[in-house]
Amino acid sequence: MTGWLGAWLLLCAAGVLVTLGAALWRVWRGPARADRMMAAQLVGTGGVAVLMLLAPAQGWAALDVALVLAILAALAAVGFVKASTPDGAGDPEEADAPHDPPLDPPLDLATDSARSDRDVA
Amino acid sequence: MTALLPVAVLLSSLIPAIATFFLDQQSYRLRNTLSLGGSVLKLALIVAMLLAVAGGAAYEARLSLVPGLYILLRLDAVALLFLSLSAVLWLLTNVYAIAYFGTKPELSRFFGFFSLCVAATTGLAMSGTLISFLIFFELLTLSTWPLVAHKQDRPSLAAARRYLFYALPASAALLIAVIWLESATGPVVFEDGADFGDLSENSQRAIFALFILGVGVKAALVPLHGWLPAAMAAPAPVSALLHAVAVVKAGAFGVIRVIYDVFGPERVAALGVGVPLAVVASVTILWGSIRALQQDEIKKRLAFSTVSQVSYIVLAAALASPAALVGGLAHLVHQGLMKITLFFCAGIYDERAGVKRIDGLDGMGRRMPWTSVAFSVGALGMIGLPPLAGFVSKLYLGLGGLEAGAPWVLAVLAGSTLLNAAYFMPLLYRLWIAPGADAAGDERAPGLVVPAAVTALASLAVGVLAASALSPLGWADLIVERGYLR
Amino acid sequence: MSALVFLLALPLVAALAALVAPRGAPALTLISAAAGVGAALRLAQTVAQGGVQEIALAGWAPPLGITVAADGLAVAFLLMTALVMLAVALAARAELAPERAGARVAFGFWPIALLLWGSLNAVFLSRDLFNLYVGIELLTLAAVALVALSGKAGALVAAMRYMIFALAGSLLYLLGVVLVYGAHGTLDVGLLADRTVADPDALALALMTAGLAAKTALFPFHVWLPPAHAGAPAPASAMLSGLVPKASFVILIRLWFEAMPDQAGSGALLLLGLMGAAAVIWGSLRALSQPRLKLIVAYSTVAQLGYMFLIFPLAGGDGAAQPWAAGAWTGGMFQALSHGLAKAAMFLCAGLWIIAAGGDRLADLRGLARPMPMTAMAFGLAAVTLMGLPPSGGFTAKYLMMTAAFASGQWGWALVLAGGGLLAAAYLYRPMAEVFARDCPITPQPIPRAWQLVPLALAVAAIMLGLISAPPFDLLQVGRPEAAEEGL
Amino acid sequence: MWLDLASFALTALGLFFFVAGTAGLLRFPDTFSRLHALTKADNLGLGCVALGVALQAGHWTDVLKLVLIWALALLAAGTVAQLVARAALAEPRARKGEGERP
Amino acid sequence: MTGADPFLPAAHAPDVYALGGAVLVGLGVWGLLALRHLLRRVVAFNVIGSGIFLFFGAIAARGGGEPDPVPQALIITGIVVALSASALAVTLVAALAQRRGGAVLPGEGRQPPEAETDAK
Amino acid sequence: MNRRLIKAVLHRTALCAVIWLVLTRADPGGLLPGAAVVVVAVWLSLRLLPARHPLALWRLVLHLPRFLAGSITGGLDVARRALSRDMGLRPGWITLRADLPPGGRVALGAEVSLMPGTLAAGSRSDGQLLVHVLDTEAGFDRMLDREAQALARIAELEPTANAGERR
Amino acid sequence: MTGAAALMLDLLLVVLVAFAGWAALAGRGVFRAVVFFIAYGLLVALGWVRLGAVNVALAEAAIGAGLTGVLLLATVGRLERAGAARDVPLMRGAAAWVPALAGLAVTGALVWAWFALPLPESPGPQLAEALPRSGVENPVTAVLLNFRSWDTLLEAIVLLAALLGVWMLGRDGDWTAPLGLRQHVREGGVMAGFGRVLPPLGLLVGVWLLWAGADAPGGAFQGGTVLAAVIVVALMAGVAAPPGVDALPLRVALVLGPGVFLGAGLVLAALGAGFLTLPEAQAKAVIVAVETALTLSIAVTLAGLVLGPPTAPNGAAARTPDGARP
Repeated sequence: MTGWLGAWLLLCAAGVLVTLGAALWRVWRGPARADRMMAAQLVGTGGVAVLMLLAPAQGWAALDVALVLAILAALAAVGFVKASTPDGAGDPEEADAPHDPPLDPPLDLATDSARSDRDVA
Repeated sequence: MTALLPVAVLLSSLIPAIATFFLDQQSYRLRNTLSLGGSVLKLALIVAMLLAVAGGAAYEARLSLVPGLYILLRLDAVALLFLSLSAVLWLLTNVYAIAYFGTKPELSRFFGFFSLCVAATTGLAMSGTLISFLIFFELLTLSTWPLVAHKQDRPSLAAARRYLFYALPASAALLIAVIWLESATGPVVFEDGADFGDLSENSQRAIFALFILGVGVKAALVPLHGWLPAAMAAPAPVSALLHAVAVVKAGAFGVIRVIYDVFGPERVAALGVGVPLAVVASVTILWGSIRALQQDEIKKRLAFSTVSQVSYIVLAAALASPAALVGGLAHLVHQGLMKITLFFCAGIYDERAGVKRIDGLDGMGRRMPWTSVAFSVGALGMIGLPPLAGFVSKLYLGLGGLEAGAPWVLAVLAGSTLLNAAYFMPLLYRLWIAPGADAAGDERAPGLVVPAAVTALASLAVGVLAASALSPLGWADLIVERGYLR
Repeated sequence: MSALVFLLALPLVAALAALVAPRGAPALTLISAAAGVGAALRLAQTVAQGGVQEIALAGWAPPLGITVAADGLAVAFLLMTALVMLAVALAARAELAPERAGARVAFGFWPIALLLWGSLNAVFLSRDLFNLYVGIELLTLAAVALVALSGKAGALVAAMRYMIFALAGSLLYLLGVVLVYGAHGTLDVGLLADRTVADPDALALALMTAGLAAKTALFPFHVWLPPAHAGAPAPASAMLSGLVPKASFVILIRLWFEAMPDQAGSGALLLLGLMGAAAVIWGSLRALSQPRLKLIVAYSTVAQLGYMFLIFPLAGGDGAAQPWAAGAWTGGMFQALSHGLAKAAMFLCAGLWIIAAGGDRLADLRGLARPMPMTAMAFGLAAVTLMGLPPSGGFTAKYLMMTAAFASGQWGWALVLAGGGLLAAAYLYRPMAEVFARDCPITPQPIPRAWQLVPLALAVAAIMLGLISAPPFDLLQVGRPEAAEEGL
Repeated sequence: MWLDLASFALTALGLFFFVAGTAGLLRFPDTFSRLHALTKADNLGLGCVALGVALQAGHWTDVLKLVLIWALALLAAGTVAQLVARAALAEPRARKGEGERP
Repeated sequence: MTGADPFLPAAHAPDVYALGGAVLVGLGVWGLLALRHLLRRVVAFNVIGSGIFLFFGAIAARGGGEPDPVPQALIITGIVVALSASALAVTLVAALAQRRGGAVLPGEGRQPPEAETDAK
Repeated sequence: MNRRLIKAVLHRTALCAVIWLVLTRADPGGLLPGAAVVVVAVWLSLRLLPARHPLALWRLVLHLPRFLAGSITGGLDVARRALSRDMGLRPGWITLRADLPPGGRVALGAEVSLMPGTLAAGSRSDGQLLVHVLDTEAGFDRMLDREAQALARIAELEPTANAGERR
Repeated sequence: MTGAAALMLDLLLVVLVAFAGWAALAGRGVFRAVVFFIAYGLLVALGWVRLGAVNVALAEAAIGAGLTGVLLLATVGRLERAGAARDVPLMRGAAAWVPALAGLAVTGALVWAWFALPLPESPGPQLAEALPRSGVENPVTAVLLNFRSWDTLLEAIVLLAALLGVWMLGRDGDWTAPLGLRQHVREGGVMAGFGRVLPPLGLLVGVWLLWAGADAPGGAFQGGTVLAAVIVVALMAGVAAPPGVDALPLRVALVLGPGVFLGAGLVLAALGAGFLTLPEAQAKAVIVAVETALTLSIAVTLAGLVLGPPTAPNGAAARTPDGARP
């Protein structure tokens, strides 16, 4: 590997970091919880990418960290989905959506205010 | 052996105390045996020691705590005097108390603390160092409190609270005084007195004031006396204990120790703190008498009388003249004997005739002659009728006043005597002369009457036989000659 | 195996066993506590004769490894802790039996209590600042669990508040540890004593001290303590109040007197002393106005802990070389030890009274001295210690500290000590007066004598600490830093 | 050298996809559309990066490790997208198609 | 280069991360004092903790060469300890909320009431 | 032991072994523990995903390029839309009938989510896959059907296989 | 040029970390705070890699980015069901300055300290000299399981204490119930599918981390955390039912690690080597045995911490607060 590539990989990692910054902005903005959660997911994917980019320049052990991040990537999202069901132990797929798209609000799902995360007026 | 005996004296009341706590309420006999056995044993031990000391033996026991802090039990003549007094009176009070309470509840607690109280007094008497004195002094405070509260009715509890309210700050003052002093001088051993080193005079005065504050509450010096009359809510044996055996005596004894064994009379004089103390004592003497005059309850009147009488001892100590001190030391015993007689009798009137107030005494002399005679002996002694005990004390005190160049003491004594007469004579009048009411009353309680008779006799004897070397006066004389005012 | 290692491992092994076999836990705890007392006595003997016992754990000397050392201070606290644990084990057998306390508490109390004991032993013995951090974290978590044990909303609030303070304290301490490592490359107390002083040392010490003060509930960080200690079941309260604050206090001693005595400026020492004095006064005043016995006793802990901090101005910094320092320092330790015993006794008394009378409002306690004289006696004796009256351990503590206060010319602290004793008498008088009242409006649940003996034994031990104070005094001198000539 | 150039190109492409995905995340008007952006572009970007880095790997297992990581990321992404989308159905704010500040 | 090789941090990294750690600790302290919702306080604890760890990590990486392993080990221990504490703390918060209906300590401000519709 | 099970065991063992080797950099010292953990992992995977449905591994391999291509176009599609001024979004929902075993439906959902313009949101109780599309008029439904069939082939699905639902 | 790029990267990362940390604290809404904290954990893990502390990065990735997230999100859910998820407004007015000033002061002090810290003699040489005798090549593992094993033992016990504490927060009536909420999923759904695919992979990775720890980054805590995450996912996906507190296997699994650790230490002490002192010849074997047991216990304990106390299946009780609202 030549020197310029090392620098490029670092730059590239910095670039990915910039996109992660944008993702953080989405976490801030929301508005839906799903938006925030998915943006955090992006931070995870981006993190894996950054670690990959660091690997050639700095040591392949970074891949190990990337691997751990990858295998646990879905963990938080699963937790989120669980927690957002009415009893905190369910699965959104258990609640059936109506048949015809576009879908109207599914009937037996929680109401607006219960999920509101704009907590303070 | 020399270390063992003082410890044995201490344990002779400490062990019954602790054992009694664990006794069942119902085991009267065992409890009484323990209590009486302890007091008899103690008296025997003390007599043995007296004889040995007279033969020149010295007793000393030491328990080391942390460095600089040890308990030293040592027998000097003053200690023996106080010790003997309290041992004799304890025995009598024990007999009296057993008869007084009969089979009332909560007696394990009472006799436990009672013995503990005596143990503390014993330790206090034998304390050879300031810190030992402090420790037993505090122990005395603690063990007295449950006794004052014994009846657990509202006045008793209030009295007990009041007692602590006075006693604990006094303890704190004493503690500060002791530690302040010892941090500058090292441990103070009574026999040697303290070496004040470079402690400034004002510090010394402050320490002296703190000491007097500390022991003055127990000695019921005005204005620290408020707890004592209130404590009359307690049963008669407790009153006897407070006024004669232990507490106020401990205070007076403490004043003597502070003046003669810690500071030394010369230093007290040099610091100029003796006269103010004497003045306070005089005020107490008069004020106590005046207040006694105003009381309608027998025990209240007796209590204020104690306030007044104990200050004789304080006054004697403060004057720092040999004769006064002889009188003071003798009064320590005299007052104890007389006052305990009076309280025993007051208790009998209450217990056997239901009489608490002075106006209930009308005609009682005929119905309860033994008691009334004893009471009269005590009262007359208090007034200072020659040749009774009180007269001897006052005589020496007056001489001491002259000796110390404080003739005003005579005026105080005269005033006090008049007042004494003023508050005791009406009682005697009612007992013997006033037409009797129909109040019931009998003396079929030898456990109560005999102790009263004995103490009355004793107080008679110490006055009449004052010239004897074995009398308290002779003893006091010996103490002063031998040890104090070197 | 040395008694030292035995004391480190015993509670932890017992805790694990108690977790696997909950049915045997009470007996196991009892046996372990008894064995712990024995081992502590043995260790005390060894230390008294042979001096400080030091072991490099895992066979690696610092800075690589961790050292544990039994000096007099450690052994004294180990022994006190084992005694309290023994009493707690006895008391809890009765009070936290499943049919009385429920399956949850009956299961959880034992391993948690044992872990708490294990963490205390670890803290008392450890010479490594980070190891001490792990130790007090273990302590904190176990203590929080004990506070929350009853499961009532109030207890949970108290546990939460405690946890916030404790965690904040841990983090501050940890930050200080990090700085120490950064400046010196070692965390060993012994090596730090010989370090070359660095600029951030003062900051590190300040951070660690602030953190530990929060954990020790030093005024003004004390607000968490009373509800936390008052809300737990009595055996738990006994440990929380009697033992837990001592751990962080011991670390403070290690820091200020052993690792970094050079950083102890007079201003800082004065500040610590003032906070201690404020704790004495404020804690006592608050105790005076509490409606419930356990709250009174808990506020009393705030006050009593305050005394211990007076040793910083009395024996710290330059003063450590003075002749009075030995007395002051040892006095502080006596205070900690006798408070541990007495306070545990008081909480155990309170527990028995609560069982007997169904509550601990002062009015509930009315007249309980008659049916339960031994408990009343135990409370009274414990009160004597807390008031600092002779011949108790509390008196010895006060005597030593006051002597140092006068000897060093800082008589203000003596006034605090004396005043604190009076205030203690005042606030302890209230429950005592109720207990000793004549009438007992209720028919109390009968309490077996054997149960009552437990707090009595603890209270007597607190008294004996004063009566037989020479051996503990000598023991405490073993390995004491700056061994000045013995007191006055 | 060619390997390096290929690495450069692939990683650059990967970065491009990340940027694109992020643009979608920022610009797309509703929650579900934004979910599209994330699942697709970012994982593709990750794949490109993995490939580009793999060309530099010194050990064959590192190459496979990169593939494994990518595969795991895909598994996670596929699962998470479905789960979150489904959960979002229950969330009115997402269903309303609420976009940027109204 | 093999994967087992520990790699060396850049020369500037300790400074950068130490300052970052300092900022995080400050932020966390602010949060701990300013925030009232208990769960957010737990978050603040964690921010302080990781700030301290970063600072420590920077200390380990000072002086060039391989980072000092001792702080790394201590940090791992610290992270696990912090996780334990956090787990207990959040469970406590949840238990408290269940029993009292709020996640704020009494006397420290009030949570705004939930909307009416929440009353299921 | 039927053939299907043996096949599954072999497949999974191979996969796990490769993963282990990759993770350990084929360190010989890791072979022994590796063998043990692979056995446990395979056992676990058989417990969790019993080999009820045969998997045609070669078809899966053949499917891979298609999937990759779809994934790349998916990425490009998003990139195009995200970076163009007019994003051309007509978002909406469609449902997709898929005669797949539940595991297959999940896999289809995951795959669909990586394909251009479609995002699955799980299935309904009637077995229909719920799919969000970026453009309701772009004919995604036909593409999805093709994918579903491809997956069905991989699963070697007989028409009646739907009856074999797991518990 | 590489240096400049690296500096840029590091600065950017630190800014992002700080932003995420700030947002997790300052942003309104509990949920938002939690999500920011998850992102924060991910970014911090990157920071550890940049600092050359891969061992720490692994731990942070597994804990900070993985388990903590689930834990906090689950807590948000619980709070919502208890009606306690509403955020509390920050204080306003003059008092609001106190926390800000305190924070600034701390930061300032630390910045000062950073530049004032001397560079002490590092224990590096001593460590390098001791490392060959430690039984492992990864110096971090050597510190954790040999040089400072007492720390590590206590730490394993800290986890246990936390779990006991968590259990004590359950309700009395729920004591015999299984740990945590009773999970239910759509059979054959996405979540169930994921929960069935992940565990074998997670097992491989977890065990690999444990195995690798001896010579390369990794170790018992990292491996145990990954395994814990796997257990949590499997339970959440309804693949297996959580046990109750009284399940003996559970309790044995919990104490196995600390038990083996302590036992090894005591046996060594009994053999005369000294408490926890590993003889050079047996060091590796003992470390591997201890680490293996620890990994299992850590996995189970961490999973237990995330699951929470025993909770009775009937969710209704959990949903309504039983106490009076303040």
